[in-house]
Amino acid sequence: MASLTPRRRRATDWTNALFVLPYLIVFVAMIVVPLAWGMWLSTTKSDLFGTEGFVGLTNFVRLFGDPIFLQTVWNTFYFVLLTVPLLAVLGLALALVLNRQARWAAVLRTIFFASTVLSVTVVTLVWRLVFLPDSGLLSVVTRALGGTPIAFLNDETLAMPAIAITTIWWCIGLPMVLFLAALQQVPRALYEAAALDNASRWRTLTRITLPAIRRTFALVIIIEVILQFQLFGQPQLMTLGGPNNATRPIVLFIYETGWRQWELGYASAAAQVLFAMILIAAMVQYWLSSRREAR
Amino acid sequence: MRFGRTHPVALTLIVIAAVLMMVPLFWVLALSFKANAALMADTNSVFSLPYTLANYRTLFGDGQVFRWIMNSLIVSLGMTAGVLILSSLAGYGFARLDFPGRSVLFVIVLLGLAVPEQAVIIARHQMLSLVSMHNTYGALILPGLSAPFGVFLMTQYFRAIPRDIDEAALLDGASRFKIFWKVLLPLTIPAQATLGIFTFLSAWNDYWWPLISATNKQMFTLTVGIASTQMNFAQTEGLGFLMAQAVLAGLPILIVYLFFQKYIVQAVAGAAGR
Amino acid sequence: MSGVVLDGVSKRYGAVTVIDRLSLTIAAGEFVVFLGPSGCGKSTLLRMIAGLETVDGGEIRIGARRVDHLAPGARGVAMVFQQYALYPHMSVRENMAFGLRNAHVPADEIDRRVAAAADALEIMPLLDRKSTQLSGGQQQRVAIARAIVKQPDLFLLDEPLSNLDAALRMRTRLEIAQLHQRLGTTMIFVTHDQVEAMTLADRIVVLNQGGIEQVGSPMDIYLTPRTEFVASFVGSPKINLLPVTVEAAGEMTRVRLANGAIIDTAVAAADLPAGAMTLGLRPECIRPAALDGAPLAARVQVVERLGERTLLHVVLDDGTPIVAEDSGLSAVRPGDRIGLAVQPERAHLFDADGLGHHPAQRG
Amino acid sequence: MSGVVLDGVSKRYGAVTVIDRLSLTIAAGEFVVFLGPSGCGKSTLLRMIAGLETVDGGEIRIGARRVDHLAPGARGVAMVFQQYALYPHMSVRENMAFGLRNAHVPADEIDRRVAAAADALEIMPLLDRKSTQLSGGQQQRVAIARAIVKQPDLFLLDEPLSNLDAALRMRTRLEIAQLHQRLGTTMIFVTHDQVEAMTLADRIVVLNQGGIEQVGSPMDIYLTPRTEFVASFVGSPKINLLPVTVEAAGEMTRVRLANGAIIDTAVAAADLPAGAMTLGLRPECIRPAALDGAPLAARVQVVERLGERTLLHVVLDDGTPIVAEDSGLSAVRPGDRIGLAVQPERAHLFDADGLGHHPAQRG
Amino acid sequence: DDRTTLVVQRFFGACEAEYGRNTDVAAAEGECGIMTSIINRFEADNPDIRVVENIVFWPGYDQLTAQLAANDAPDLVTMHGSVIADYQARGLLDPVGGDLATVGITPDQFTDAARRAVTIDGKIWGLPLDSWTMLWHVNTNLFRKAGLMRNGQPVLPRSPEELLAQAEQFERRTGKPYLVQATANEYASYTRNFYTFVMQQGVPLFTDARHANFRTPAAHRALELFKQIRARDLTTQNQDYSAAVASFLNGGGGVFLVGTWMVQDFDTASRNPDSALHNGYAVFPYPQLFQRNVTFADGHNWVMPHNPERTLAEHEAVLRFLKFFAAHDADWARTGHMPAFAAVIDSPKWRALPHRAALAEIAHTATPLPKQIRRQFPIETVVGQEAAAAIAGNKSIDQALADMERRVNDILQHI
Ligand SMILES: Nc1ncnc2c1ncn2[C@@H]1O[C@H](COP(=O)(O)OP(=O)(O)OP(=O)(O)O)[C@@H](O)[C@H]1O
Ligand SMILES: Nc1ncnc2c1ncn2[C@@H]1O[C@H](COP(=O)(O)OP(=O)(O)OP(=O)(O)O)[C@@H](O)[C@H]1O
Ligand SMILES: [Mg+2]
Ligand SMILES: [Mg+2]
Repeated sequence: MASLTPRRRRATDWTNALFVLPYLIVFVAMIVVPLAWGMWLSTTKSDLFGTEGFVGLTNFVRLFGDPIFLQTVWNTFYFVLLTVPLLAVLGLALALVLNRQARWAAVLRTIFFASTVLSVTVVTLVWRLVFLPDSGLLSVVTRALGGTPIAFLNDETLAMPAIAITTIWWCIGLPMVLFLAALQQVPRALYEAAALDNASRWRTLTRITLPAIRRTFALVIIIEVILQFQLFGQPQLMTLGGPNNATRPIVLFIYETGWRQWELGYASAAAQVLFAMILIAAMVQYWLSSRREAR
Repeated sequence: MRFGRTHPVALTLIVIAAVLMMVPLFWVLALSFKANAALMADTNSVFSLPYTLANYRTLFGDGQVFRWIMNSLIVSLGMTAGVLILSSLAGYGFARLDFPGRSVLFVIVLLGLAVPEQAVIIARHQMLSLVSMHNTYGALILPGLSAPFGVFLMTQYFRAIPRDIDEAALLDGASRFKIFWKVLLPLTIPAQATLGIFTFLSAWNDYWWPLISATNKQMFTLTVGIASTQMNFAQTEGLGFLMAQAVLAGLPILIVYLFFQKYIVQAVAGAAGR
Repeated sequence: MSGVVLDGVSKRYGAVTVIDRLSLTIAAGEFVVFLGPSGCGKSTLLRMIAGLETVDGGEIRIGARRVDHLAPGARGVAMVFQQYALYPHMSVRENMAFGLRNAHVPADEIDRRVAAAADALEIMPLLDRKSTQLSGGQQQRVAIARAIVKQPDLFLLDEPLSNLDAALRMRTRLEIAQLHQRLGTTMIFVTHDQVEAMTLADRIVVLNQGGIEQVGSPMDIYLTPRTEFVASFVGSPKINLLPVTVEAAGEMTRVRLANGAIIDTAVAAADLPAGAMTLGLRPECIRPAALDGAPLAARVQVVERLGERTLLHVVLDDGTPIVAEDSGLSAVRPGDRIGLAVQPERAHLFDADGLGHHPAQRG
Repeated sequence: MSGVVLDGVSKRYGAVTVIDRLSLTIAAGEFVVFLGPSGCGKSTLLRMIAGLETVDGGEIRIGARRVDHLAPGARGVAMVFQQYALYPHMSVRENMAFGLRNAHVPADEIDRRVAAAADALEIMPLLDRKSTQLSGGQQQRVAIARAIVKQPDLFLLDEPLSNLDAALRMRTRLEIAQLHQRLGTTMIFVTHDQVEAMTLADRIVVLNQGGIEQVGSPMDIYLTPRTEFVASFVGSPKINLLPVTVEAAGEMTRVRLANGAIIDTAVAAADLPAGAMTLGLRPECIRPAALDGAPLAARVQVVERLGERTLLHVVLDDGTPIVAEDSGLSAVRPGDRIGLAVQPERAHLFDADGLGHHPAQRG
Repeated sequence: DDRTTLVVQRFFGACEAEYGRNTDVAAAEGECGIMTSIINRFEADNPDIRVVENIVFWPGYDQLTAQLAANDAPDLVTMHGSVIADYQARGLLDPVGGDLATVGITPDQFTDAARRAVTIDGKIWGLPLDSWTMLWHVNTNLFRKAGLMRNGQPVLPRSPEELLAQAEQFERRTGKPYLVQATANEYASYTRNFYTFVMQQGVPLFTDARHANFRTPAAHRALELFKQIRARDLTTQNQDYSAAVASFLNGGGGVFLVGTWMVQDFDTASRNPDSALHNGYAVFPYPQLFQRNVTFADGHNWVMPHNPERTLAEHEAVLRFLKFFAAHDADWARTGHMPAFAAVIDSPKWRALPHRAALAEIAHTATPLPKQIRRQFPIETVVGQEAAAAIAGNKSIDQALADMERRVNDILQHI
């Protein structure tokens, strides 16, 4: 724009940045700097009380030769695959049905949100009681129905799905609320037009609602990917990563190496790998959604 | 609106789901009214009388709980307020204003989303040790303020507001801050409420950071405080007490949620016009 | 093709009653125009027929079916929204095709209909734009086209031409008229434009404050307005309303203005209630005349040239403002003192209740 | 109160050029109307002046200041948006007061202005409603009121009356005209309504496809359209355009229609280029006449009664359609065969380039 | 307040409501109650000292580590014997042996197990509170039914074969599993069983401070035994800790393998007429199934984190506190844990406590891992995981032992 005097324009622009500045300061102080610190740590041999020396990429080489770590990577991915799509879809479904002023909807919304308020300790405790084959709720029901109770948490193949169910029960509130907020932004007139266009519920959903909230859909997926990649408390408290490491996620690995084994450098390296994985997953998702938007 | 009626199948499914959702919740509640000894012998005794208030009495008998609740409230509310302010400002900046390096900065903030707590927590701990900030509310709140989620959410939300509303305000001579504050912010109330709930919740339930930052028991938050009162085998020997603690810890969030939820669904639709 | 029956329908927003027990029967294939001041409830009524607003009382039938409990999509109506309500994320073509796809119309049939409607509304070159990339008038045309392609039993159009320029408006109006003739679809059309109402309507429904003032053919409405409200609402420029007293009543009524001037009307004196009256004179039946011999004398204040005719804003000696009409090339100038001639066979009288009394209709 | 100068301004959306190096000078206190077909760029131009669209080339001055780098709020303009753009979460009163608060107008002054504007636009009873609870016309009036209270140097109004009924439209138009007279504010007004354009404008700017076709007073535009486009765009019903050949050119031009009929015009023959021409005749200068002696004979197809006048849609023997005008109480009926009389002093000729040639202006 | 402040950080939970003001140590019950009462008592007896009691969630090492990293060390901390070496090696603890000697507490007064737990490089790094081991908790009612009682005493196995035989007899006669074990969400007991029965075969678990020695026939035999028990359905399965406790309390099996801390609870149950354990509870050290009579043990200790800023007055307060606790070791032993002082074990008062006489020999048989092995906590987890995998049949025993050794060595190599 030739007509714009450059000096003036820059002055305006810099003041615009004032809006993001407060956040950026905190962001740099609490994320960028610590992340860089962590990256540096990952190239050292350290514990919490000091650094013994620089070791280059040794920690990373060790990680990729560590079968336990590799297993945690797979476990984490598996868990994300189990939970994220379900959380997004169920959250959306709940939001769609409960997006109305009626009293019953408010009550149901509260019910679906209520589990979110519990801390991970309580959630896992309750679900352990549910899954317990000996006297748990499921086993009581199964026996009443004449079946043999299944030891979900002691079964290598069922433990992770059981943790996934627990997690979905626990976390469904957030995606629901996010979708609810997004649905508020869809102009009512569009639904009216669609109703007159005789659009079925399904088509209204796919052609009106989803396009209108697709940014939130991407947001929910990204957020959930990020959250679920950081799975920690549930397996720590429900299975201790077992049986046979089947539910050990990366963060538990990081925790154990860092805080229990005092191998801070090694734990930092694992944290960097986790960061890279989340980054890639989130970016792929972001890229997919923004590409769709561009079209 | 007539055509908004809920499909009976959907309604049935959702009611069933709600019941399933509630079973464990009721269980928690029921357990909290059982004597620990009875539960130790058999957790299924929860289904039968007698019930007792003993666990709650024990809970409040320990006067510390109130201090921890205060701490948790201060930290959670402080963090919620901070996050709402910072995220709204930044979200508006990223969504509506132009400044050099905007898109690069936004992408960097987005990358920040991917940073797991584990990758930064040690460095944060050491940084705050350097400035001797541990065992202060500031140290408990500060890391939570940096979460990029709020910025991301608010940016998305601001972007979805029709631009001609800004334009009208521009012509009304409103400053950028005024447009933000008076015109757009009221339209983001559903997102504010969502973010508020989310932030409060994660602050309230956060365990790991307060555990290592607030090591003085005067500064314990409720989660850390409650955990500290537990014996090694609390889940066996004090199951009812544990559940009473869970109920106590969960109630404030539920109240916060109930307060916010009406703003999520009742707010003015962001899009102008009927 | 179905008629519409409204039977005592009401609508309230909170405490405000917007539509009050309104009844109306529209014959199948009829073209009805709702006319009424802003905020009188036209859109609300249309939206109730479409099923977009709940009905707080009364019932609605389309064809033989009672519809007030049916979903909008099940009523077989198409609507053009006052604020367009285009799907922002769809192209113009998709906007138009959406309803047809939902009805499982075959793809080639969809293409044909879309092309035909786009052609008629001159939006062919815009078909692949997003609807957010259109000008106001273009959006409005897309909204009309979207309704047209559906070939419904009943068309509801809410001020569908308000953002079009005169020429396009005329063409579109013609297009709608032809559509109506060709398909025989029942149409309900909200407009504030007289010309539109006059040219399109089989019948005009004049609404006021949630109720019906008059239903009738355009000429009925114009020539024999049931009430003072209708008379003053229909007609542009507005009818001149002058307080009068009934002077001597022969067979026809003779009235006296406030300033003493006597005017003869063609209103039968017989069925006229006693008391003060209001005389209604449309501008086009007040013409400038030679000063002497004219019943009224006035001073010209503003001369409004509209091209093919000229409006004269004048005041009588006692300050009463009147609008009169002259031909397009009028020689009258502001400040002139002129006489005014009145066509008695076009004068209306309104009694104290606002009810109109009109000259016997010709032929 | 400031004039506006547009100097070669351009605007592109991607590859599409919407405004193409347009220059225009508007004097301080002038009332200018932009007229042009839908999608020609009227709104875009207005938004560029307001600062809501970036300028891709050229410059804009308001008063003495160059403004194209200024923020919209700094330009001292008020605008009525085509789609209103009311603040959905504010009441009507807050919507109106918002701009004034920003300008630190004292509270009582705000109240006064809001009350005055609300009164003028008849939205007093709505002041405490949310803007989402209004009818279309009510919203539009709020949008106007919101602009009025600001008492800016420059008013930009984008089809501000499109959703108002005739009577209200007239009153609001008058309100705007009085405002203009009282304050002397410069006003730019987009409309597609002739009557509005004619009655309000000091000058009309006719736009077409991002450029200016003609700038002139309303009567100029109506009586001496510079191009065939202007002639056909301005005037409702549309001007009749007939291909003719110049027959014998005395001092005035005489032309021959395709069907051989001869028509005399008052266009000076001297400066007329040779070749085929188009004859432009507005409906109101074609009147029914006795069959014998009339230059044209035609069959009536449609009789359109508009109240104070009647439009006759007729076809000549060779099928050429023509619109003629008769008085409101015309006795002509569809199917009649009638003669048509033409006023020669109102006939226009357009050459092959579309440029107009007009009768010498009277007086 | 000019009192000296003593910051004491501990686990064992909080019980302010019940014992917040109690100074009558004898009246207190349970770990938390006794601990709280002793500390209250100390404060009452030492008005010039203000004790700040920082209670942390079990086991509290994450928090302690963070505190030490932030130079915010408490004065005294409860610490497992198995963990002391980690902190000691990093110079994070101060030795207390010399100080203790000045108040008359010398290492020779400790039991063997307690002394070994706090001695590194000849120095004493803490005051032992107790030792604890896993025990053989027996439901004698069921044993009687199974015909495994002789002279009013349960018959305990003396070899793996006997164990299996008795277990099968038990199972046949009662229809219930012989063993009750917490195997779900629980690895520690796997590790302890494994350590104990390898140790009983006289095979060292570690060849030196950096090398585990798990690929041995002895290790194989230890796992094989438990694999057999499980394979023959002689144990409860898929119970977590709580379920196992409940199960044993309800007469769900003959022998519950759990630690010293449950003695008190089960003894209480045995006095309750409604309980399945009514008059039917006995407890013993782990039976000797192989050559040597040893049991893996650990213990709780008070240690003093290094803090250069600690004043003399504070140091003195620490000493008084430790001395006071040493004097109350007998009270602490009512928790069920083994006393740390040999004199207490020999005292009639302790022997008079329920079942203690049968447990006294533990004072000699209890054996912690060698002190030079650091990172015992994570190692315990690894060993438990792999043992569990082998016993459950997820892996072959040899594979599990190989993985175990590799993983433990990996930890030890990278210290
Ligand atoms: N975002 C956009 N991208 C591409 N083309 C656009 C965009 N916005 C507007 N246009 C086009 O620019 C042209 C001018 O638009 P503008 O809104 O100025 O028309 P207008 O003269 O106001 O028409 P109307 O009378 O219908 O409101 C139109 O043809 C329109 O389709
Ligand atoms: N949500 C609402 N709450 C309260 N009043 C409302 C609401 N919506 C509309 N109204 C009122 O109902 C009346 C009828 O509105 P409606 O939109 O039907 O008017 P209309 O005849 O279409 O007017 P216009 O010609 O201006 O579009 C108006 O006075 C309006 O203010
Ligand atoms: Mg309307
Ligand atoms: Mg426009």
